[in-house]
Formats: sequence, C-alpha cells, structure tokens
Amino acid sequence: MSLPAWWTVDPTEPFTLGPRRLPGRVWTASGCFAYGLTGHDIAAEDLASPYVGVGAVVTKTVTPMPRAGNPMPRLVELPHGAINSIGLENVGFESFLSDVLPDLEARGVPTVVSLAASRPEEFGPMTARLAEVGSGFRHWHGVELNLSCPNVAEGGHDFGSDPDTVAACVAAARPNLPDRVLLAKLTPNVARLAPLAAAAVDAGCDAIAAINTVLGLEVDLATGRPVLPRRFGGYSGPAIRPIALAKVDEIIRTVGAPVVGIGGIETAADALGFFALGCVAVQVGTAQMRDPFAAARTAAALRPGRG
Amino acid sequence: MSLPAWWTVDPTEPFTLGPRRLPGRVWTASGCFAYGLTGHDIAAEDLASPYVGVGAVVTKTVTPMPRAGNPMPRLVELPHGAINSIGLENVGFESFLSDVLPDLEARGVPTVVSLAASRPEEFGPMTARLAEVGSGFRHWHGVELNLSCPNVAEGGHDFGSDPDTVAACVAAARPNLPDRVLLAKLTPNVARLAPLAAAAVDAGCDAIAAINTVLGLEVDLATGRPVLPRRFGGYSGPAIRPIALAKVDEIIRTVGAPVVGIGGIETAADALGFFALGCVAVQVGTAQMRDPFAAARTAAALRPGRG
Amino acid sequence: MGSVTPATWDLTGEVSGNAAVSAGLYRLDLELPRPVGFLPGQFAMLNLTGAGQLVFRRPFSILAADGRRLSFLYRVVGRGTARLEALRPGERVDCLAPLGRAFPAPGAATPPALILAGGVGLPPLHAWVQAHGRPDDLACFGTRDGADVPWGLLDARWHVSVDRHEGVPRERVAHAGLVTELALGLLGDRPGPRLVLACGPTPLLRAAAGLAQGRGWPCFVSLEEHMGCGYGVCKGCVVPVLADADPGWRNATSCVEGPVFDAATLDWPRYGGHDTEVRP
Amino acid sequence: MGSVTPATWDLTGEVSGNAAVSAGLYRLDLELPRPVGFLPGQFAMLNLTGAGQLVFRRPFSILAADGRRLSFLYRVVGRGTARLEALRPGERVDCLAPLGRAFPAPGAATPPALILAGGVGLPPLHAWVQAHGRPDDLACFGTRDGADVPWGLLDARWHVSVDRHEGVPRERVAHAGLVTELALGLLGDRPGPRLVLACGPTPLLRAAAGLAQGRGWPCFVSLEEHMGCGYGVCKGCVVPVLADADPGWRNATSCVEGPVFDAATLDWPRYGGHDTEVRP
Ligand SMILES: Cc1cc2nc3c(=O)[nH]c(=O)nc-3n(C[C@H](O)[C@H](O)[C@H](O)COP(=O)(O)OP(=O)(O)OC[C@H]3O[C@@H](n4cnc5c(N)ncnc54)[C@H](O)[C@@H]3O)c2cc1C
Ligand SMILES: Cc1cc2nc3c(=O)[nH]c(=O)nc-3n(C[C@H](O)[C@H](O)[C@H](O)COP(=O)(O)OP(=O)(O)OC[C@H]3O[C@@H](n4cnc5c(N)ncnc54)[C@H](O)[C@@H]3O)c2cc1C
Ligand SMILES: Cc1cc2nc3c(=O)[nH]c(=O)nc-3n(C[C@H](O)[C@H](O)[C@H](O)COP(=O)(O)O)c2cc1C
Ligand SMILES: Cc1cc2nc3c(=O)[nH]c(=O)nc-3n(C[C@H](O)[C@H](O)[C@H](O)COP(=O)(O)O)c2cc1C
Ligand code: FES
Ligand code: FES
Repeated sequence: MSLPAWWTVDPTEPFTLGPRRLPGRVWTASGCFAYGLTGHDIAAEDLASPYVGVGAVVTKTVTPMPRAGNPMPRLVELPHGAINSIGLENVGFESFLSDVLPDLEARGVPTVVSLAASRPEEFGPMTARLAEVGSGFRHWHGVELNLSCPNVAEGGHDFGSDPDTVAACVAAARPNLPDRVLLAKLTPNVARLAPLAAAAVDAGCDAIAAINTVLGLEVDLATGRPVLPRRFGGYSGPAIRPIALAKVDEIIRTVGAPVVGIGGIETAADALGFFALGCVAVQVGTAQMRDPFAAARTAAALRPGRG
Repeated sequence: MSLPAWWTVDPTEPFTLGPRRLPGRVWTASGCFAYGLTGHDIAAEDLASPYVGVGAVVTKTVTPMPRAGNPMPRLVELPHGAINSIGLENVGFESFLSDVLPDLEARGVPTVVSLAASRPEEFGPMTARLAEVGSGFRHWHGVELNLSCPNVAEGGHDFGSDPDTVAACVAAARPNLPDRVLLAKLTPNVARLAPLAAAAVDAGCDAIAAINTVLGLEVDLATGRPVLPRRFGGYSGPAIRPIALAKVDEIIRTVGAPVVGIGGIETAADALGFFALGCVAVQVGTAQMRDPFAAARTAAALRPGRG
Repeated sequence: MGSVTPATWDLTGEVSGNAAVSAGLYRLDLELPRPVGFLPGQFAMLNLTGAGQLVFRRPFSILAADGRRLSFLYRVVGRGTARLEALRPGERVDCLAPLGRAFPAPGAATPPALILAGGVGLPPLHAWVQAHGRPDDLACFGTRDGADVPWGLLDARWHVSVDRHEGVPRERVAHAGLVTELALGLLGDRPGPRLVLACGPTPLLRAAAGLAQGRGWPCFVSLEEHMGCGYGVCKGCVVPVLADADPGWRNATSCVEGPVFDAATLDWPRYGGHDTEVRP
Repeated sequence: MGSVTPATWDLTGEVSGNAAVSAGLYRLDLELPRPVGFLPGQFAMLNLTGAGQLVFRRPFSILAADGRRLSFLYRVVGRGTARLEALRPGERVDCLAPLGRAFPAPGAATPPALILAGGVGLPPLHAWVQAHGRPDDLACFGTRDGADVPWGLLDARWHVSVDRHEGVPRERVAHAGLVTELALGLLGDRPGPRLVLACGPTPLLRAAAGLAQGRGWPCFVSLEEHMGCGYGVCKGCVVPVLADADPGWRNATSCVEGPVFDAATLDWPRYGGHDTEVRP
C-alpha cells in the first residue's frame, strides 16, 4: 500500500500521552499477545522479532485472584472474525507482579498493564501495589483499565456500561499513577460511548481505549446449539472494524479525548483509518494472534518513505 | 449443504403468525428488494422467478411524505459487508397506497409493508388508511414498523431506543390491523434489546423483527475522510450475522416473543443458525441486493429432502 | 424501449478468456449456460464465486454477445477488478445480464452519430457501432497514451486521440489532445445535426452534453455510478434528473432508468459524478 | 526439552506439491525461503494468502523436513482444509513453524516403543519412527478402510488395522479391528515395559493412556485442540492437567506445553477432547 499524502507521522517514534513518553503508536491489544512471548522467540526474514517498532504490549488482563477462565471451546473462528469466551484466564495479580512484570522489564518489552476487578475500589490498591513494584521500571509505561469484558459477566453486560462506575474506577487508579499513562478501555455494547468516555476523562484518565469485543453468538449447525458453552462471546476481527471506527469517531468528536483505536486492525491500511479519525495510537488484537508480526509489520509499513 | 437432523420444517409452507397465515418463512428485508421487481423480470436456470418460495417481500420503508434520501455516495461496499446511508428514499405513503400496493396485489406478491414516521401517533392514521385501501387484498399480509433506521437521525440514534416510544408506536398501529400481522423492527444499537422487545410485545405486536443495521463508519484512505457524507451509516451483511444472532437470542430467551431474524443471511446455512435459536422466520437483506435469487434459493435449500 | 429489452438472466458462466488488450485494458470472455441478448449500452453485474466472492457484484458494460459468450472490457482499479484480472479460464463468474437502458437505436430520421468514447467507456459505444454504425457516423476514442488503446478492437471507422503519443503503432494514426477536440476538428464545418453518444469520464460527458446543447443536437450519455444491486432495488445509484414537480429535480435510479440518459434530462449542476480512481 | 527445540520462524512458502496419498489424506509440500528444523510431534500453523486467508491459521503436525521443504498430511474437514486442498503448485502459504512440544526422543534406557497412530494422527508418529525408530519398536496405524491408508508412506515397520477391509492392496496386509486391539495382539505375552506414543482420535488416546497406566508403562499422547494462535498468546487451546495446588488441576496451554503430553499428567475425566468432524 502506498501511504496517502495526509499521513506524515512515523508511528515507530516516541510520542507523549498524558504524563508519559511512549515508544510508538502501534500496540498489541490485551489478551491477544498474552504477556508477550514467553520461553520461545519467533523470527522472520523481514524483522528480527515481533517487538520491532511496537509501541507497547498491553498485557492480558489480570484480576486480583488467578482465574482458570471458561470451559472449552472458548475461542471459535467465524468467517470474518472470531468469538471468544476465554473468561479472563490469567495468572492473578500477585504472580503477575512477582514473575511476569519483572521479566518484561528485564527483556525491555514496552508494557501497558491491563487490569480488571469486580468492584471499582479494587483498582486503588491494585494500582498502588503496581506503582510500588514497578516504581523503578523503565519499560512499564502505564495501565489500561479493562472496564468492558463482555464474556465475564453473564450475557455480557458489565459494570463498564455505567458512567458513575467508570468514573469511580478511573478515580481509584489515577492518584497512584502520577507518571504513568492511564487508559480506560470501554465496551462497545452500549447505545452511546460518549457519556462513558466523558466520565472516564473527567475522572482523570489520559486516553480512551476503544473498542473491546462486540457481543456475538455463533451456532453449531450440527447440534443447533451455540458453539460456546456460555452462548455469547466477544466478537472481534475484521468484521468489527467499521463498528470500532464509528465508536471511535463518536468519542473523538463529542468528547475530544485522546483515543487509542482498537478493532479489526490487520494491516497498515486498517490502522490508517483509525489515525485518519484522530486516534493517537492503535492496537492490533485478533490479527496479532494469527500473525506474531502483525503489529510490527503494521508499524513498519506506516513509516513515511517506507510504505 | 446437507440439512442437519434437527431441521424438519419446510420454510416454503404456510405458517401462522399472530392473526395471519403467511406463505413462508424466508422473506426479503426492507430496503433490499425495493417494492419487489418493477418493470423487468429476472430468470434463472433453477428458478423461474426471484419470488418462488419467498414468504414475503418486506417493502422499502415508506414515510408519510416522499423522501429523496441522503446525498451520494450513500452505499459503500466494505470487505465483509456494506455501509449505507440511503436515508429512506421512498415514494411516500400516498403514492405507495395508490400505485405500489395495488400493483403488488395484482402481481400476487406476498407483501409486508414497512412504515416509518417521526412521531408515534402517525402510525395510527397511516395503518388506518392502509387497512382501508388494502382491506380486500389477499397478498398484503401485514405491517413492519421500522423503529430503527440509524441512518436517518443524526449520529444514528433514533426514537426506537426508548421502550415507551416503541410501545406507543405499536399501540397506535395495532387496533387498525386486526387481521394482519404486526411486526416491530428494532435497532441493535442499544445495550439491551430485551426491554424494547418486551415493550413492543406488551403493546400488542405479533413478532419482533431484528436486527436493523449496526452503526458503522468507513474511511476513504485517499482523503482521510469518512466515505459517507454523513460520516455514519448502517452496517449490514455477513459481518453482522453473529451480532444479529446474539440480539435475537437475547430477545427469544428473555422475552420469549416470536422473532423474525435478520442480519447477514446469505445462505441456507446462515438462515439455519437463526432458526436454531428459535426464529419463526428470517429475512435476507444485503445478499438479496447482490443475488436476486438469494431468498428464493435459501428457501429452496431449506426444504427437507431437498437440501 | 424497456419493452424490447431482452430478458434478464442470473447465470453462472465460465471464463473462456481473460487477457490484456492494451496496457490498461483487459478483455473478459464468459461462456454462459445459455445465450443472453443485449442492446448496446446495457451492462452486466459480475461477481466471483467461492472465497473471492464480493459483497456486491460489479457493473460492466457488455462489449459483445456471441451465442453463449458474453464479452467485457475492464480496467483494474480496486479489489474487485483485481480479482477479475486473476481469473483463469475455467473459473466461474456470476453474471446478471442484461441490465439497464441502452443507447437509442437510430431510425430513418435519426441524424448521423457523433460518438465520444473515453478510456473504459469504449465497450458500450463499440457495441453500438457494431450494431448500428452507418457510413457517415463519426466515432472517436480518447485515452491517456497510445499503449492504452485497444488497437485490435478499433477498425478504420474509429478515430483515436491520446494525450501522450508514445505507444502508438507505426501503421496507426492517433491525434493529440482531447477526444472532444478531435471530434470538433473532424466535424469541421460539416452541417449538423448529429446524434451525440458519449461514455467515459464525467468531464467528457459534461463536454459532450455542452457541445450538443449548444447546437441543439440530441445527446445521450452513459453514467458510471457506484452500484449495489444493479437491478433497481437498493437506491444506491441515484442521479438527479430534471422534474416538473417541486423541487424541480428528482433522483433517477441509474441502473434501471440509466445508465444511458438523455443529456437534456440530467440536472448537471446537481450531478456530482465520479471517476473510478485506483485506491491507495 | 524446550531448550533443544529448533527456532520458530514465520515464513511464507510456495506449494511444491499437493496431492492425495489415500482416499482421505492429502500430502502438502511447502518450499520455504529458508530451512526450518523440527522434532517429531511438533506442528506448524498454516494459512492461505490473499482472498483465501483465514482469520486463524490451522495447526498441522510436521510430517517431514528436507532442506527448505516442509511436508504435511491433511484431511479435508472444513473451510480451511478445503481451501488447502484447492492449492496449486506455486501458490503461497503462510507457515509458522516449528511449534509446541515433541514426543520424547528415546535414550539408552528407554524401553522399545509401542506406537499407536489413528487416521490423521499418523504424521507426527511417522516422523518419530523415521527419526528414532528402533528394531524392536512396534508401530501400528489404524483407520476406517483400506482406501484411507497412505500405503506408500508405510514401510514394513508399520502394522495396519482397518474397520472395513475393502481397498487393501493385494500385496499388503491389514488386520481387522481397532488399532489398540492390533497392538495388544502383536504384543502377545512379550514382556514390557513399552514407551507408548499415541496420536489420533480422542478415544484412541484414552485407550492408549489406559493401556499404559494399567501396566505402569510411560505414555505420551498428542492432543488436537482447536487453536487460535498456536504460539501461546490466546489461551484458546487449554487442556486440564493435574496440579498439586488447589483445586488439583490447572489449564495447560496445549500449543506450548503440548500438543504432546505425558498421559499421566492429564486430568482425563475433566478433559473433553474433541474429534475433527466434517461440518454439515
Ligand atoms: C453501468 C456501468 C458500466 C461500467 N462499465 C465498465 C466497463 O465496461 N469496464 C470497466 O472497467 N469498468 C466499468 N464500470 C466501472 C466499474 O464498475 C468499476 O470500475 C468497478 O466496479 C470497480 O470495482 P473494484 O472493486 O475494482 O473497485 P472498488 O474497490 O470498488 O473501488 C475502486 C475505485 O473504483 C471506484 N468505483 C467503485 N465502484 C464503482 C462503480 N460502480 N462505478 C464507478 N466507479 C466505481 C471507487 O470510487 C474507487 O475509486 C462501469 C460502471 C457502471 C456503473
Ligand atoms: C497440534 C495439532 C496437530 C494437527 N495435525 C494435523 C495433521 O497433521 N493433519 C490434519 O489433517 N489435521 C491436523 N490437525 C487438525 C487440523 O488442525 C484441523 O482439522 C483443521 O484445523 C480444521 O480446519 P478447517 O478449517 O478445515 O475445519 P473447521 O471449519 O475449522 O472445522 C471443521 C471441523 O474441524 C474441527 N476443528 C477445527 N479446528 C480444529 C483443531 N484445531 N483441531 C481439531 N479439530 C478442529 C471443528 O470442530 C469442526 O468439526 C491438527 C490439530 C492440532 C491441534
Ligand atoms: C482471544 C481474545 C482475548 C481477549 N482478551 C482480552 C482481555 O483479557 N482484556 C481486554 O481488555 N481485551 C481482551 N480482548 C479484546 C481485544 O483486546 C480487542 O479489544 C478486541 O479483540 C478488538 O480488537 P481486534 O478486532 O483487533 O481483535 C480479547 C480478544 C480476544 C480475541
Ligand atoms: C441499502 C439498504 C437499505 C435498507 N433500507 C431499509 C429500510 O428502508 N427499512 C428497514 O427497516 N431496513 C432497511 N435496511 C436494513 C435491512 O432491512 C436489514 O435489517 C439489515 O440490512 C440487516 O440485514 P442484512 O445483513 O441481511 O442486510 C436497509 C439495508 C440496506 C443494506
Ligand atoms: S444499484 Fe441498486 S438501485 Fe441501482
Ligand atoms: S492456540 Fe493460542 S494459546 Fe494455544
């Protein structure tokens, strides 16, 4: 793809977001790149590692306690995307702090930590502990509050759809993160995102991350039953990109807050659409699961004079 | 596709919905097959006409006054669907009554009339006039209230997202249609469809039609601007099928009302997913625009012993 | 005219030929399960089958019909035409045809034609010349440079103009400049009237309409709107035409009321038009 | 073992061969831009390129590696494998390989192997026999009927069992019944222990694990879970393994901690397993 004339930014160069300089504008989305690669590395002919030029790895959402997640199958491919009901399987906050985060720091992986909790207040102590452990860390850049995991709550409806709760979550976390970026990740499964975004921004977050997965369902035609044991799941991938663009546009035009765009980004062209609307950065999710170099190649292809 | 064992219904046979016998369970969706074919006919080798086995043509939504619709471009293909901002271009209620409906009756096209208005009360007089003109008609089977056109109202948010208004629309129409089926077509651009569906059913409609298009946006990368002059449009086609299935399932399981499933149906397999969840009928929209025989072939392929 | 229009068929054909006929133009030949007729100016909606299937078919003017074969000329500008170009003989293509209004057939009283074809606007007018061409018609084709011209298709009846001369075969003639300039030059002071028929980029259509209007000549143009369905059901292809009733114009469905319009009936100031550009 | 595992590469290869090797099995050969190593039991994540690209790659055990060539055996069961089957030489395929844990390589103290391969579970064990096979190993392959057996791949070391005998070539032998029955028959009262290695339908894996557990033999099975990423980042492929900590089990990521597991570590009652079925 030849880059359009209006595109002049190099997304592999550092930029300022809230109180923080981040290494780049193309990130990997939470839950789609785990806690980065662990154990094994992966190489390609054009790029030495999947991290090249990637601005941040948003780690898999961690919860106060470890979670085994939902029963299998919990990730199913659809013709134009995927639906998942992983159910936030994660190692739990404490072992994340003791094992995962120090390892990411040691390996120099630019990291944004995704957190979820069942009550807004919990984000206070969690971010406090995080700030403590990560105080000296140079590669830990901030926190993304996952206020929107449709596949945890039954039927996919969660506390992230109420402005007051959103504000409470952000307010609980902000004071503990004076020098790190704080993002609120919102659910698209609401009539209007703007009020939620406005509440998050007023409560002090630096940017909105949107969107999380869209509530979806697929049927196993052989049995006539939903393919996921929990019926519903989170719909992601190329199919939801136009929905994400609409939500992002709604936020940018009505709230004016910095937005990190997420949803169906597979290529540099897809990412450009989000940047065109005014996103300060983007995240690659489902495509990163398919192609370990998806985010890295997207970033590389968006370097002016390179595309 | 070989039909699964659980599927035993012949969708080309009449079935009862509310006060009415309808000719079949596979319909064409409003706005995707105009007022049926006009002037020219279309033939194929397997089927003599696009109407064969089709239960109903839901006509393009008509409004009290004629509308020219939105500026061009107003229909754009996306990789896995389409986004439209036609803006309800239509001939207007009066010429629909005088020219279109009698013609459909004369040609024996099974018809469900889609109506929209800007105030709930308007559905009263409209359905009254309709019942008057169509009193003797054998092929006019009912009315679908379009409470959900995201591309008319600015930003795509419309009165169809408030339960009381939905109830008022249905209540205004019901008394005038004692012997015709009455459907309420709802917008998916809300957090929960169930309350809207419940309101419509309590107010007396026979079935819920879901879903209408999903709010979406696409960017023209050459200019960096949205491809549609109105920025937002209605997203339709295969990409939204899993979203439609989720919404339909929500309604069926929480309200228990009969549902006519709509959203991304291109093939018999797609339709089966909706029937598996309990839909009494389905509508083919975007696929019908591409393939005049989409609904007819879907119906034919779903006849047990034929598939 | 709708009455004499051949029946429309929804058929799946097999590619029997798909090759370049010039630097920028490809010819696609489809073998259909049965013959379909067409009138010059009518089009087909084509789509790929299988994984390459597009959400919407794409409109292409019919170049020629010969028994069960239907032929097209196309230019690669985006997703769909790129997939068309990759088709190999034997692969299947969905074809809905014929569709739309044709260019008028000349009657005894019809003045000689002045034909203005620009770039990929050639096929419908080439078909018209094959079907209705008369000795004193004047057929002009214009494109960017000599290499873009499908010389093999253009017999002596066709006059060619190009912006850049390179690529013009030694034995062929190509004039410099716009196709309208070429036409006016050839007309010289020969008396009118002329039946003006035009297909190509919007500027060419505007020029043709202006030229005809100025002289009071009849003029028909073929518009290339984005299309969803191609058979009149989506209203995604409308163009503004003059109307008696308020507000003095109305939307015409270009796939059914067009693509060929009497230039005098179009609301030109309100018409946006658009030209196919290759996407970045 | 992870340490000795060859490096994982994300490469785009060219199809150099793609043909049926039995009624139900196809062999795919990919020419990669560079050689990649593998250990028997490891797999690759494959995807098509262009319009046929899938949202997720598909996991396939590596049958063999020869220089820059990587080979696979596959069965057509759905969307992706149907597209694989349509690939012609020269077409491009994305290949992420090698991935996952391999079957253990035998050491001096390792007892002779008892190999149980069912249907499309053959490739990793065929690779193991090629790499590590010893004279007193016992290799058994079972499938539905004789026509499904890739006879060309199976040398004299392989014993074959089929449910239905038709399709068995005159010069070859095939026993009737389940592959586990065949194995037990061949074992007769020869003394154990055996290193049991199994890959195939879940019932076969359960039988293999039971057989080994009853005799206190070591047993390794390769599980075929649905996979999203294949490289450990999505948690869509988990299987339950026994754990000391509460609640006595945990999810293991089968693409990274597997697909080969020590049968004794799996929480069999909790394991759903699933077999690839052709979708209606
Ligand atoms: C009645 C009619 C007859 C036509 N006849 C021919 C013909 O004989 N040969 C030929 O090469 N082309 C013809 N066209 C144009 C052709 O339909 C488009 O070039 C084609 O649809 C582009 O498809 P795509 O997927 O490659 O491009 P897209 O990816 O869809 O778009 C690429 C570019 O093409 C433009 N475009 C998309 N659809 C259309 C459209 N329907 N009309 C005009 N521009 C469009 C877009 O604005 C964009 O700039 C005709 C169009 C119409 C309406
Ligand atoms: C580690 C591993 C190694 C494998 N090795 C081989 C091999 O060497 N040869 C071979 O033919 N197959 C192998 N498989 C199975 C192969 O991955 C699936 O058959 C393939 O993904 C199906 O893709 P599809 O698009 O054709 O089917 P889909 O349309 O995706 O599904 C069709 C059917 O296949 C089932 N299915 C889908 N994905 C998987 C999966 N990952 N595992 C099992 N069943 C699945 C579905 O439940 C459904 O019944 C392996 C699987 C794994 C996990
Ligand atoms: C398998 C899977 C797991 C996910 N897990 C998380 C998660 O733990 N936390 C979170 O905030 N989002 C999670 N997401 C959502 C993604 O981060 C992203 O918001 C969404 O998938 C849309 O982007 P995409 O279309 O590029 O995938 C997950 C998505 C997938 C597909
Ligand atoms: C071009 C276009 C026009 C439409 N017009 C209407 C309309 O007038 N009234 C209405 O209720 N729905 C309208 N719809 C929505 C469809 O009826 C249908 O609900 C939606 O497209 C989802 O179904 P699909 O994915 O099969 O297209 C329109 C959709 C399209 C694509
Ligand atoms: S393209 Fe659909 S009405 Fe003309
Ligand atoms: S398939 Fe993604 S973690 Fe195993």
